[in-house]
Amino acid sequence: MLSNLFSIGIGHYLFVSGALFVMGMLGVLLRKNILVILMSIELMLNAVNVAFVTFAYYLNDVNGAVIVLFVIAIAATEAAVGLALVVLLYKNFKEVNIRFFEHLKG
Amino acid sequence: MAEVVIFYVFSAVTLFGALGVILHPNPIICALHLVATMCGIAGLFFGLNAPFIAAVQLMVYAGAVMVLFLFVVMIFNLKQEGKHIFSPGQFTNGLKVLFGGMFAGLLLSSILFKINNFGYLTPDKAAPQFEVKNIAKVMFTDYVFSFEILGLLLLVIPIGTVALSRVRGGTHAK
Amino acid sequence: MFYVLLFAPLLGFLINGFRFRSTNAKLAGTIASGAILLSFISALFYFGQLIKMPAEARSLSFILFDWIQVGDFSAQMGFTLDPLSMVMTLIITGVGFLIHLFSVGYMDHDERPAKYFAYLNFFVFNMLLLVLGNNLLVMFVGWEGVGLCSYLLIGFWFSDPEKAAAGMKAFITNRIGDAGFLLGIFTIFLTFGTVTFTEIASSVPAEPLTGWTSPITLACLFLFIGAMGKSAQIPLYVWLPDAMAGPTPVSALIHAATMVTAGVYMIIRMNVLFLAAPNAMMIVAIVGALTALMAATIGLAQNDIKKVLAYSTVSQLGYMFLAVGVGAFGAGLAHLMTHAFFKALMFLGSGSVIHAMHEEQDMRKMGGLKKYMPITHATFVCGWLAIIGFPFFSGFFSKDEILWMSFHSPRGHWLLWVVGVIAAMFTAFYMTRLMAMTFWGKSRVPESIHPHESPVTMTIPLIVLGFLSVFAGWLCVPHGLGSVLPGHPHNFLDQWIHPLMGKLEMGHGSLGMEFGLMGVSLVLVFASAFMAYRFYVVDPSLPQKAQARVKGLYDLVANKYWVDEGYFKFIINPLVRLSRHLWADVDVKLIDRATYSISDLFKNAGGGLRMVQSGNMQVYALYILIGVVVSLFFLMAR
Amino acid sequence: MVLSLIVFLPMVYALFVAGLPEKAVKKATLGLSIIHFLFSLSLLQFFNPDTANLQMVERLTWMPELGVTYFLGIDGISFWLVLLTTFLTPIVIAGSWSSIVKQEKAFHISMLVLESAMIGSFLAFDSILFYIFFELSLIPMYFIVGIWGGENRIYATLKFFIYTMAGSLLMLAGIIYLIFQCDTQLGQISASVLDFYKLDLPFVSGRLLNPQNVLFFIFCLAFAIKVPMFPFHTWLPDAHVQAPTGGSMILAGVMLKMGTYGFLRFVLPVFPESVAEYTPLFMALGLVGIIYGALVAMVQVDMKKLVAYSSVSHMGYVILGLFAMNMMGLQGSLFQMLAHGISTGALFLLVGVIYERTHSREIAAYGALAKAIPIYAISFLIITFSSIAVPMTNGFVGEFLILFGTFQASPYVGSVAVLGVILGAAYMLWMVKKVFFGEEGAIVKKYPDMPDMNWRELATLAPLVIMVFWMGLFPGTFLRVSEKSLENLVKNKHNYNISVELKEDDSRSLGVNSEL
Repeated sequence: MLSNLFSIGIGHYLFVSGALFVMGMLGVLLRKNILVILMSIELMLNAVNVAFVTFAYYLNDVNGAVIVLFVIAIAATEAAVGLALVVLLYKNFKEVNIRFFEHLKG
Repeated sequence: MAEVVIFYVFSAVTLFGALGVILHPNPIICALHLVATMCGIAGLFFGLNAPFIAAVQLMVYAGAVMVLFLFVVMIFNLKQEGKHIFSPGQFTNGLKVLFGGMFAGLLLSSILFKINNFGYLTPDKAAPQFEVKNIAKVMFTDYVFSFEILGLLLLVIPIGTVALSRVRGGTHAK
Repeated sequence: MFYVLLFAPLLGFLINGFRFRSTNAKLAGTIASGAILLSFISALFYFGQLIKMPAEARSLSFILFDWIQVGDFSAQMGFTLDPLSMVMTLIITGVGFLIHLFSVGYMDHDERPAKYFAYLNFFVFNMLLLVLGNNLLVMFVGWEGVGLCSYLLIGFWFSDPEKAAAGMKAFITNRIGDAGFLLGIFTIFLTFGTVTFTEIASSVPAEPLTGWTSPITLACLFLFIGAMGKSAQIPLYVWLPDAMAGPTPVSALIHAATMVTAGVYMIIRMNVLFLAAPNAMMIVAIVGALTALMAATIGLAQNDIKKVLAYSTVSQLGYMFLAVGVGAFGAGLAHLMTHAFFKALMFLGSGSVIHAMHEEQDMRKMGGLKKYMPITHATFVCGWLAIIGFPFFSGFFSKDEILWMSFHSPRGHWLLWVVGVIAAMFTAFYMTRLMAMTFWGKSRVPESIHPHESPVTMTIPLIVLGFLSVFAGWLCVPHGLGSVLPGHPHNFLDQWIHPLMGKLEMGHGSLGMEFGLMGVSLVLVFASAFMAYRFYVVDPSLPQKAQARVKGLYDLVANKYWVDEGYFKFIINPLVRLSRHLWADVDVKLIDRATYSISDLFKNAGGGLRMVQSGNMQVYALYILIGVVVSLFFLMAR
Repeated sequence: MVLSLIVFLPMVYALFVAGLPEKAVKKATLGLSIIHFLFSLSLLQFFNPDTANLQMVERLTWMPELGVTYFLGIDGISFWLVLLTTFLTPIVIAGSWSSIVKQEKAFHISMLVLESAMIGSFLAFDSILFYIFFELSLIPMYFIVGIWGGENRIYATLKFFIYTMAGSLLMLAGIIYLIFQCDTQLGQISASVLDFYKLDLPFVSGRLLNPQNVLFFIFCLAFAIKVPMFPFHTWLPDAHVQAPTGGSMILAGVMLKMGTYGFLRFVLPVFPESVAEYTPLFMALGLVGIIYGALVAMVQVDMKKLVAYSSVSHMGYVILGLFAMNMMGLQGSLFQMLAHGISTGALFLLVGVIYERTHSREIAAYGALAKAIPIYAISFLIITFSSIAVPMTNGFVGEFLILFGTFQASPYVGSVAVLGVILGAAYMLWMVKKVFFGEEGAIVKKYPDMPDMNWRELATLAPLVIMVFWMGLFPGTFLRVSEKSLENLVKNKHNYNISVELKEDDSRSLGVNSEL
């Protein structure tokens, strides 16, 4: 057991990735500040990045690294657009509570 | 041994940063915690023998994106949210935590029980696969189309962002 | 010529029907009476033809067209003139004509005489269909048609709710009978494969079938239910007294002379069938006898002149059924005929009285009318003597024959005779009472009314009918009586219809017995008539005392045994209540509510699902998570 | 070609009417519908009543993958129903002459489309085509009740629509099952009704859930709702009360017959074993319908509702006759469908006439109308007598034959059903007494010089009255046409089949598949 602790393998990195993802997910699900939700989304994206790079490293495959670059680029644009939207919302409603925006219902 | 230290240090930074993001009531502090997480992740990448990606991670996230976040938070001048940082609704929150936990359990069990399938994998630490040259080769051959599309996206996004957040009448609007 | 006989009344109906707004009673009456006269003349013409034929072959048939033809069932619009329908046709058109004539005077001041005469003509047309039809279905057409006309005529003065209700009551009660008649038709067709009279008669088995459930017995009973309705027998007689709401000539024509005898005619027509079903005949005779008795007792205590006559009609119809029930079809027909004459006479006479009294029908406000209305009185006396069976008046012969046959016939019984004689006694009592209260004794007429003799169009029919009620009996002198009377008159009527009758061995009764029984009944009848005379003419205070002594009995009779009330209480009202419950509880509460609950189920399900779509994005994210977890679970569990 | 014209010409007329100015619509529609009736009379010329075959067949491929064809034909069962539809439509349009004041054009277009759909459902011999017409007829009716109806029209029209729709959707599932059953049993996928007749659906006696029974009940439900049979009848009174006069007339006159026609065309021949097994149930339901409808009619306070419940009662007779499954019962049922169409149509017309004058249908508010408007009273009485089956009117022949057939099939049921004759007279005469006789009611006093029926109304009613007597006196005209077809049904309960009569030139000109 202890030896597992000290010989770092694929499982360790994946565990960190998973924990990060779950945290991000809980942040998205539970927080009410839209900004924090956006941050949590970044967390999830990064968790996936970690998993990608881990597999790329352990499988000796460069494709994973390339995908990570794509993901980073898209995450950046997503953050930009998301923040623009948040700014717009805040300007119009002076509100960042996600429960305030519940007009999409039947 | 060095990789063990790197792993534990940076994963600790990463996870504590993440916890701070989702638990701290003040969005500014959240953003700062996020910076810490990003740095931790960059360190993990470093430990995974991918220094280029770590560098990109640091530049894009910790540099660009986080600055953007901080700007927005600062512009809003958001104060502490008070006690209720989570959405109301005990039942749904319970469900969220429950299913989140189940998801975590599923992930954990899959890592624990399926990890043996990857046991034979041994990373070739000397291999230069994460060198910039190799990445660029793949990116500009196999992924060139995606790359171009991404370029286009990166062009469109700023325009869209500007269009979204501009004030009607330009900078001279009262 | 035959079509003149049949369709002249229809033509009269159409002409008067299209000019129903006309108020010219004379013109409308002339058209209508002319139509019936035409019909009567052609009937006489055919009567002459029939007489010329040999007795066994007296039958003329006329087929108009195939009416209903389905599978092996076929019914023609076909008619037949044979001795039986000839007699009926003559009665209908003859008496009908006289009553039309009478109506001209009676309806002089009415608002809608043309409509009245149209209905009357239409009635005659339907009655002719009934008696002339050569199969049960055509008979049924007439059967319902006369009911319809009766409905229209009873409710002729429809502004009075009671009269309109009486019409409806008549129709519904008749309908009950008609339903039975329909079942009879069905049973007969399923048994014999035909509905034509001659074919039925020829395929009835020779031996009588005992037992209750044989198809023939059932068919006869079903047909008899029809007859009960139409001819006002227990338990369906209740409509007839109410039917007196119609104009009085209508009561004379429809509710005395013709329509109500349709049931008797039908049984005589189906005599072969009935002879094959002794049980059914027994029921007919018992019901007839009971009706005769019961209606006669009710007649004792009525004060409305028309009601007395109505119950008397019911009672006399009971006699006819008693006759046909014991197999004395000739006697039944004879009584039908004589009754048609004397009862029509009395109804018209009462109409004349009512006309003179300005629509007053209560006998307690009459009395002593003899001196104001001599002709009416004289003719009424003829009718009175005929109905109580005064020797050698028409009713005497026919009623005596019936009583004798009910005793003597193999299908008869001495109890039936006893009941018949008691009924005859009551008949004598109430008819004498009627005479006494109306015509004799002191006048109780209110000051404001000045009775007067009726115009000549009204008295001529009275005179003719009076003549007929006196002498018509000589056409049907019973065999035993005829053998001792001078000139030995035959029973012409019996001989006339004999070829159509089934065989029933009568045996030879002793002449002494016959005369003995006749003597008993005559003595009782005279005693009772004399008693009535004493009660109502000599000492008018006696009735009060007698009433006081038998108060319970008197109330029972005066209230008609509470039969109407009973029907309302035990049948009609519960039915209406049930219907209300069916509507309010079953339709609205049960069925509709059940469907609503189904629709509510969907509505609520929709409402429940609507909650899912809350607009809360984090909850949407939760759904995604749930989906992911569940699908992962399945993937990993595999 | 003739049948297609009869089905689709009203739709063409509807298009034409749509282009006319609002003023001319009424007259044009009346004229066109009369022309269409006269045109449909040409069927008398072409139709041969001496055979049970399907005649004047038109068949074109439509959806070959599902075996669906455009398949029209006519036989003795549908013949008079088609003519009834074309006969009633002009009368309905004339009857709504002055009662429809808003959106006249839309009303008349709806009527024409409705006519087309109803004729189509009587002539379609492809199950899918039948289903389409069957459903299509709902849409104009939905609008007719929903737009031109009374106060509570939306409730009524929704109830009507959802009730009938619910039933027929299940039927669609049944039809699809049968189509695929054709593929397995006959080796060729087909939606033709004629092929359905050839199917031998699995049946286990005494078990409720076996394929034939399930299909039987599915189809029965669809048609029973349409008829409507007890206990699915509650939509009818509401729909009738709220519908405008014309809507009630066409609803009672023709649409209800689509249900009984469905029984005759689908249920009886396709599911012979189930029919035999469940005949007692349906006879009982028919019987309950007769008695129940009559009893409930007796306590109604609204004239239209009374007539509506009388429809329930009369349609109960039809069901009874159908399930008697003998010549007498079937002929009677078919005749009663026509007779009911005529007499109930006329009753609704007459109720509409008086409603236009007083805007009240409350029975208790009337009284002594016979004095105020005698011609109306006479007309009403004539139709009443037809409705309560007085001999020599159309109602008698139908009811007599049905009762006869029922009595033949089961004397006990027949004996009870005869009670309906009594009750029928009771409720109709009760209404007549209250409305026309007695003392003047509040409404009659309120309109002291109410006009009697005018020439237009008389002319509208006259054809119906003529038909009442014609059908009563010469029922042979009608019975003769359907005789052979029904005989075929009675004689071949278990191997029912209709053969197709093809003329040489027909098949060529229409490109008909010759191996039908």
